[in-house]
Amino acid sequence: MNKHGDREPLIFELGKPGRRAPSQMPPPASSPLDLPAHLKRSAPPALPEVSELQAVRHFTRLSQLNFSIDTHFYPLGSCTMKYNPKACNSLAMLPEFLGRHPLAGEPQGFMACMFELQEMLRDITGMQAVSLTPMAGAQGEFAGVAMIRAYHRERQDDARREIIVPQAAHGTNPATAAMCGCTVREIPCDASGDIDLAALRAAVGPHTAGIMLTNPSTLGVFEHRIAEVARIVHEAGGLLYYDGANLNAILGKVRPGDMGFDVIHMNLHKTFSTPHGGGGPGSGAVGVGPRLVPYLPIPLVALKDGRYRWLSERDRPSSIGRLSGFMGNAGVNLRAYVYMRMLGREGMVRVGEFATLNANYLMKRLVQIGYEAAYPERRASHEFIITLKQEARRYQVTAMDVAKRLLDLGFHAPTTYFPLLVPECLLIEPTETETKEELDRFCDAMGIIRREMEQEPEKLRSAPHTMPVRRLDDVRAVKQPDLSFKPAA
Amino acid sequence: MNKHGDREPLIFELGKPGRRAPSQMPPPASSPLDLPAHLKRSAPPALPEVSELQAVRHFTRLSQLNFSIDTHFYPLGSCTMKYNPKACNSLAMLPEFLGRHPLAGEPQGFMACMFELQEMLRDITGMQAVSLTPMAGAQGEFAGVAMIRAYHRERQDDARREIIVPQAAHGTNPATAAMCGCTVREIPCDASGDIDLAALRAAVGPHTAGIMLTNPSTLGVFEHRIAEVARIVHEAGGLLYYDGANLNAILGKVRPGDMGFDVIHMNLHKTFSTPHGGGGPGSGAVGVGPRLVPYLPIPLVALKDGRYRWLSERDRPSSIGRLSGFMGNAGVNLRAYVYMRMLGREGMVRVGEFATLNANYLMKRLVQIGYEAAYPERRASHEFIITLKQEARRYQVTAMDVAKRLLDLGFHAPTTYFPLLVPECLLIEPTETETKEELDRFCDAMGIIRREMEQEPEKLRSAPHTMPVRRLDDVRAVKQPDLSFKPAA
Amino acid sequence: MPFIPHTADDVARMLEVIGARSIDELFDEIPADLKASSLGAVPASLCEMEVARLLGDRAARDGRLLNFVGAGAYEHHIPAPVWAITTRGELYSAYTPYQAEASQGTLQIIYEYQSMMCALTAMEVSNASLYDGASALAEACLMAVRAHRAPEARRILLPRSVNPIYERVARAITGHQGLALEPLDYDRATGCTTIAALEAAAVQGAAALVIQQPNFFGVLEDVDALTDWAHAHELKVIAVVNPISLALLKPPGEWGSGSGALKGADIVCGEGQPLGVPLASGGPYFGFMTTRMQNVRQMPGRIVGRTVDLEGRPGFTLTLQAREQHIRRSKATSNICTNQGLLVTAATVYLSLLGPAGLERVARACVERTAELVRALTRVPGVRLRFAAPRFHEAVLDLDRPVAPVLEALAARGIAGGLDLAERYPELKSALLVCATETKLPEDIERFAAALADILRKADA
Amino acid sequence: MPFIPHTADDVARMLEVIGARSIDELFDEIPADLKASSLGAVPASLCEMEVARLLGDRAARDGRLLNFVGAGAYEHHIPAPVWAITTRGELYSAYTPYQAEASQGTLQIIYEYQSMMCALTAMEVSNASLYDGASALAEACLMAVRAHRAPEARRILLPRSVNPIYERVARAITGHQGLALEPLDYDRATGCTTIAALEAAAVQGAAALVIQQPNFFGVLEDVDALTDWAHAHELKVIAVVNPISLALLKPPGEWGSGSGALKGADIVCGEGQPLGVPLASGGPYFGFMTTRMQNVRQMPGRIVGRTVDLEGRPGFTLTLQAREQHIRRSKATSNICTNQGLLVTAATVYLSLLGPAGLERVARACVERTAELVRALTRVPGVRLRFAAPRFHEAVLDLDRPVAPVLEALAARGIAGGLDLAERYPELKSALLVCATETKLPEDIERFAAALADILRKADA
Ligand SMILES: Cc1ncc(COP(=O)(O)O)c(C=O)c1O
Ligand SMILES: Cc1ncc(COP(=O)(O)O)c(C=O)c1O
Repeated sequence: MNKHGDREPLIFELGKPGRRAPSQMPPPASSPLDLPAHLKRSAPPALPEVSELQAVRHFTRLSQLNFSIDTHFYPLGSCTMKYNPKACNSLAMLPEFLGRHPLAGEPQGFMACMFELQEMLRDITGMQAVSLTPMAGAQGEFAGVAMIRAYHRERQDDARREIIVPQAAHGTNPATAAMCGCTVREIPCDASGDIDLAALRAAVGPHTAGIMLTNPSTLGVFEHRIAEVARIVHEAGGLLYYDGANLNAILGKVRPGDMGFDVIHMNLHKTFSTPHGGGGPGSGAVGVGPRLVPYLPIPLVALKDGRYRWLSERDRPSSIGRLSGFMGNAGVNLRAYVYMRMLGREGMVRVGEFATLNANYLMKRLVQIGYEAAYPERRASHEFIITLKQEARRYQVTAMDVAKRLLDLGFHAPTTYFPLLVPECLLIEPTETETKEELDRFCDAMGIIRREMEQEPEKLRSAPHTMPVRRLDDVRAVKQPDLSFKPAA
Repeated sequence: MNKHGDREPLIFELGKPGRRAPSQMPPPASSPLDLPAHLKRSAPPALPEVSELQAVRHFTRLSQLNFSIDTHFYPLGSCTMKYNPKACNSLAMLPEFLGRHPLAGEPQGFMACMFELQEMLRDITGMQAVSLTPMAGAQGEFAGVAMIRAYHRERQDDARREIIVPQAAHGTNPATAAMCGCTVREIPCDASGDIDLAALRAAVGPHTAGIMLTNPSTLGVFEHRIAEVARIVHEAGGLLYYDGANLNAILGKVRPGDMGFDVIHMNLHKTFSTPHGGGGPGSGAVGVGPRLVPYLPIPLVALKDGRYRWLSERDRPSSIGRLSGFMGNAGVNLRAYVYMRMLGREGMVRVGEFATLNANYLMKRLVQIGYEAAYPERRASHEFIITLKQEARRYQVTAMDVAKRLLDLGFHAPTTYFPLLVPECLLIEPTETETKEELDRFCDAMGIIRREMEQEPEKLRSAPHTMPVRRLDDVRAVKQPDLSFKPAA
Repeated sequence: MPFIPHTADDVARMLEVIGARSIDELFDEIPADLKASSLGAVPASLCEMEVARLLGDRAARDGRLLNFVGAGAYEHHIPAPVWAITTRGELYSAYTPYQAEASQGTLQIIYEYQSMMCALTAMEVSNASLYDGASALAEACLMAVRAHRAPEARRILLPRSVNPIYERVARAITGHQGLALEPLDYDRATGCTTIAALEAAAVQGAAALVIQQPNFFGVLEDVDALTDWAHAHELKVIAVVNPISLALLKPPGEWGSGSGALKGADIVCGEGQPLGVPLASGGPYFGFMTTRMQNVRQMPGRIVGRTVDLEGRPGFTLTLQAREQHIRRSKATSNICTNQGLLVTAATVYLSLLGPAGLERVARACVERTAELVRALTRVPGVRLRFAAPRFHEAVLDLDRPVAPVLEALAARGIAGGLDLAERYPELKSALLVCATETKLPEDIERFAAALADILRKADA
Repeated sequence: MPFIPHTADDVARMLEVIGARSIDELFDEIPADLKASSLGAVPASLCEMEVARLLGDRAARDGRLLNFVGAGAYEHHIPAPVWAITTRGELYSAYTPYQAEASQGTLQIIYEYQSMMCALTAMEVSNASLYDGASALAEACLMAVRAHRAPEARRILLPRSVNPIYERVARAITGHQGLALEPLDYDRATGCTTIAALEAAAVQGAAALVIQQPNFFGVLEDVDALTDWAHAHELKVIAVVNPISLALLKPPGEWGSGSGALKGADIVCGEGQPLGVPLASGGPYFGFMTTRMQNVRQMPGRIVGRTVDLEGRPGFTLTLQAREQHIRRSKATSNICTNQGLLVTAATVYLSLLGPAGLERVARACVERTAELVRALTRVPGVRLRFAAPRFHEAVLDLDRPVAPVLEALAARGIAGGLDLAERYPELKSALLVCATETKLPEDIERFAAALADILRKADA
């Protein structure tokens, strides 16, 4: 549906046999196609057949159906939906950068950017070396855990195959451990959101490969006793993995390396503001402490005798290898580089400060309105959790209902039902690029919703009302999967 | 208002004293400003003070409030709202083109494009020479009439100061004549939309500077007896001006030069698909027959000994002079050039053919639905007129009401109340880039409106209902002019 | 068929509805002898890829110059959001907001633009744009004549320190209505227009005085004195200003010592290009114009106003259209119809991103870079500064030889070194007009100075 | 404060609400001894203008090469609308469509994308993307193992004619789960994988055979025979395909003579970059994967489905999420979360603009240009064609000397002349892999051939 009440048809439905966008067709071949018949396609693929205007209009109209940072406040927790500066995109799209084949030599200009990015990330994280190749957070995690395994293996300690993760960990943490052939042990958090140290002590042992931690945690609080956690795990022979998806919180304030972590991945598409693109691309650069340097994934950029070089298998024989066809999401890294140069040293520090200021302000205001913070006695980090368990009981409205109603009021919803251990939760991350006025408007909306809960809860349960579609039937989507358009025969 | 029911505030209202977009500020000056106090500004201008995200979000949201070719069928008569190919924009914005100062030499690559554009337009119009400098249709008209005056003046025939225009002429025609110091004589059309030849014969004389004609006329029909018109005016000593805003109709089919015209302006922003940009820029290139060549506005591009050169006052002493600071809307001309190269020779001809096919089809369908064509016995050209005079009488609904209701149904309205001589008219120009399906959808909407006229005319009179605003009070806008934001003191 | 979506089947069905056998038949009202033959000068169609290659090669051939030319078009940094927003289809491919309810985006942007231009110039109303700075001056002259009490006042006093191209354009556009543009000489020492020069001119039948600030030589005029003189002689004041400079310079609305109806300039116009519009070989740019409310009905061009809708909610619409050609036809204030809307959008985004503080930074950087440029170039033997007066971001330098060959030698080294004034000012035979904006780094200025020194030295040897 | 909108007043008021005296106080839960010192390696902030200059200079330094490298990333013309649309803020700055009702744009685009990939590959379901082609193959191997009936089947037969970088990546990603990737040699005459090579491999414990079409040498494999062999031995078939080639080549869903569950490949994957994504030094690209409905629950990555809303109107939503990490955690089909959504948008627009006819034109032009390139280069003395088999748009050439110095000499002339195979294939010591797509003009090919001839001649002299 577009805003004028018509559903936007599928691009296939707009097509017609024989219709074309001729300007997009190269000149016809001048010789017959000389390929063996049994290798050839017999019927053309059922792609849409539309004019250029139809395609442009269709996708322009579709785009308008989205909420996005450029159009709406988007406080999606753990996703750091901050402003994506336009210059990051336009400079990464300079024709010389775009036109370069990844196997065509060693472009010194581009590589200078990548090298400096490695260096800046090294500094920010307090790590010893950085690799930019992982293509998103999860692949960064994979690289990290694979390095931990390589480390233990090279020390003939390969029985260490258990990865400890806190209950509240992001799903990618346990999934990554499994992809790396590890088993996962989950440990609980205490009432204030910190790790249960007794449980941790009980969990570690000679099977412990390492622990994966997010700090500030996905509960939106800073793990006080991080030094103690590090000590426990290190003494047990395990390594510490820092899930740096939430680096926005601590940029310039604390460095994971200083906290005792051996490896970190960063989500450049969060902290360093590269686009989220409707689901990606990301970049999950990894940094490592001294123990893991040899294992970093390749390629890396080195500076030798004033020339930038790609380091490959030959240079890095212990590397866990390659995780992508070339060098990861190069263009995403370039965008992060531009962003970091614009922020500069002072700007980095301010990111953490103002992200934290916004989160604490918003938390306080929502509590004043009557919402319940999951950890009221704690500082918010860059994000915080509201739990609606009272409201759920009292008014039979869920966190999902509130989320959907927020859409009606012009706000993207916070993250819902993550972390799962907090019932009916909303994980709210305003980021540093939003104004106080915008936060106040959000509070006004949450105030309206509070009144509606009491007075007309059905309005919430049946929300949204003003979106291109009403609430969608997810159960039917699973039970009767319709995953691709099938042209009428 | 955006689509979620909030009015989008003015950018000023989003601002706050002291807020900045620091990445857009060059480094501060290192020395004090050394200017005499009486020349300096005492208080900073009241510009908005917003963050970069605020600005981006504001203008992105505002943009979504528009109808446009990229989002809607836009059959605005006499405006040729055809698809603007994206490549025209991206190629005109190549960094080398964008970065070039107009007074920095004679860039051969750019000038090659301009020269070839002159040549192509010359050929298409059947004229002898073309100047690209006029910045829109009206300025092209100015150039044309100024040349006519220069011609008469140079022949010591300066008493010829009357310009004849048909009643249905576009407003720029008489306005231009006045700007050129001419008086205007309007002549009527006959019942079939052609010029009243008797009136024309009566009008011409020794005071006649020329006649300004659009063909096909703004009534959407081709002037049958154009040869006769030319003869009458030429015999009286006047020249013929062709308003080529509607060239889309006849591209590759008839050439104004062959019809006997002495001068033509073209609206490159219509026929050659450069962007309309919410009101402009345009480009109003002029072509002239042999008599007017010496008077063309400068600069022109010439090719001499394999080098492109700007021709200036020195080369063209009889020129009517310069109409712009440099060479007109260069970037618009570049976009038109790209478009014309993509169309190519065959494509040019097809533009006229399919623009005409779409117009005649749409006219026929609307007549079938029950609407009245203003000139039912005539072929439509690239556009045609529907008159709602019956409906106005019968149902008390106006062309304006129908226009507004079309917005609700997802279509930009046709041109209304132009040409004024057809009562309650809609001037409809579908252009060649729309599909039959889109035309059919438009007919469906017009069918719905027809039913509503009969059954619930109030719905039309109070339309639109689904736009960001309801019908606006134009009278109040004039009576209590609010033309700029005044910050609260 | 580039950009034409019709299938063979569509054509057949449409012709059937129309009742025609062929598309050709639809042209049967055109006399056969007028039908065009094929278009010889139009080459065969190229696909987008081919055109992209062609244009890419041509652009590469033109290359990029280190630019020190100003003279009415100025190189400024354009923030990335400006054109990212301006080229959005909803803004790029819409037209004049005739259907206000379906054009609130464009309309609100224009209203915001008008407000910003009023703020910059300290005037009360702005139009929605004119074609460019030069033609805006022409329109301003016509407007001044219309607005002047005396119908016989058709002379415009036009100092020679005003951009000479503007003079040409104003002459071409206003001449047919019998306006006389009369040159006033500038002071040879300062490059400024003096009261003495004004006193020497005949005031009889004069409608307006044009004041350009900073003037064409980059020099600052004594705008207060000039304005007071003009008003004392019942002349309208037409200000031609660079919008970037207004972050630092007294706005035309405050020129002079008058008050009430005599406060400041009467009409302000200029070139909007510095506000986020690329140099682009000369266009599209846009002209701006502001004035006092009392003159609004004489103003050319479109104007957007804020009003309310049926439900009393605010909204925007084109207004005061009785001035315009589509209503008033031959009595209109101008023939302008299509204007430069898209560029106004760019300027509105630009000014929003810069704000008062950013614009001031840009303006100060311009002043500073130009001072550095003048220092660096006048250290080159054979180069002297021409005018001693305070300046904004341009300066006239005297070389010890003709400028044209020097500029050619600079171009061969990738430097656009300024404008040769000889053609426009016979008395300034070896004068070079240079400009440095915030875009120039110290090493750029050094590179220019070194190249110039080298060229002059080599030519001497 | 770049990108931070807070005024001093805002900060004061917010701290007051929070009840803190300073922003620093908000960090009081962080142990003091952990607080970071200043960031030495991060330079001071640059404004956008300065960064633009820096990046512009670096890009200029890298320049542009005439490109004949393929090897997994291919230069195609990208229609102008593709990135004009893809970089629209609504698509560029949205995230994973968790809130379906506020993300119908992204969701419908992905659904359309899935449909197109199914059409191209002749499969039934597609995911919403994986990271890139190489990692997609790794995921396909893991999926094949999961989907295989026998839990002990963890060996993957991986011909050496498959992109050797993919082999490296697949090894790095699947190794920890104990998958064994076993190389199969290619026929030295044709560059193809033969049934003989398959027969020589141990089938015991093998889960799947990987078939790349066209293979890394640009040569076409006998996909029917290979597929039939694999299915006959109860191996899953993983197809690695170039989506552009599918306009001409038999789609994986139709490989082999099987029917029903044995029809065609079981899993199809590959690099999506050729579909409208720029080369960009290697990324971001995207991996695609399609399969049959029966395997959907083993598929990694997000999937969009069409469903209905409360009022029964169609709408789109993420579905079958029980496969994914955020639901299933350590039991998920993959750890992937963020994918390559924006590139999928580009591909969807690309495929919409090209359509079946346009894509076929592109593919045919690739075949033709490459044939011309091979003809031109093999006319150069010292250059021979290596494999005689039918090919798509790449070819292996044997030089009469080591390739590396020749490539360097070509680069010095602005030509990226192909990939040296010596490192990856010791037996192909002086082999050069070249590629020509529709972007190459006859004069480009001539320029390459002339440069190569000249370089070889000069080295001989
Ligand atoms: C805490 C945390 N860890 C890991 C990830 C995974 O990162 P990605 O989605 O880039 O793979 C995310 C984000 O989704 C996250 O929030
Ligand atoms: C018939 C006709 N003549 C002249 C013009 C004036 O052209 P422009 O708006 O480009 O000045 C137009 C368009 O508005 C027109 O339709």
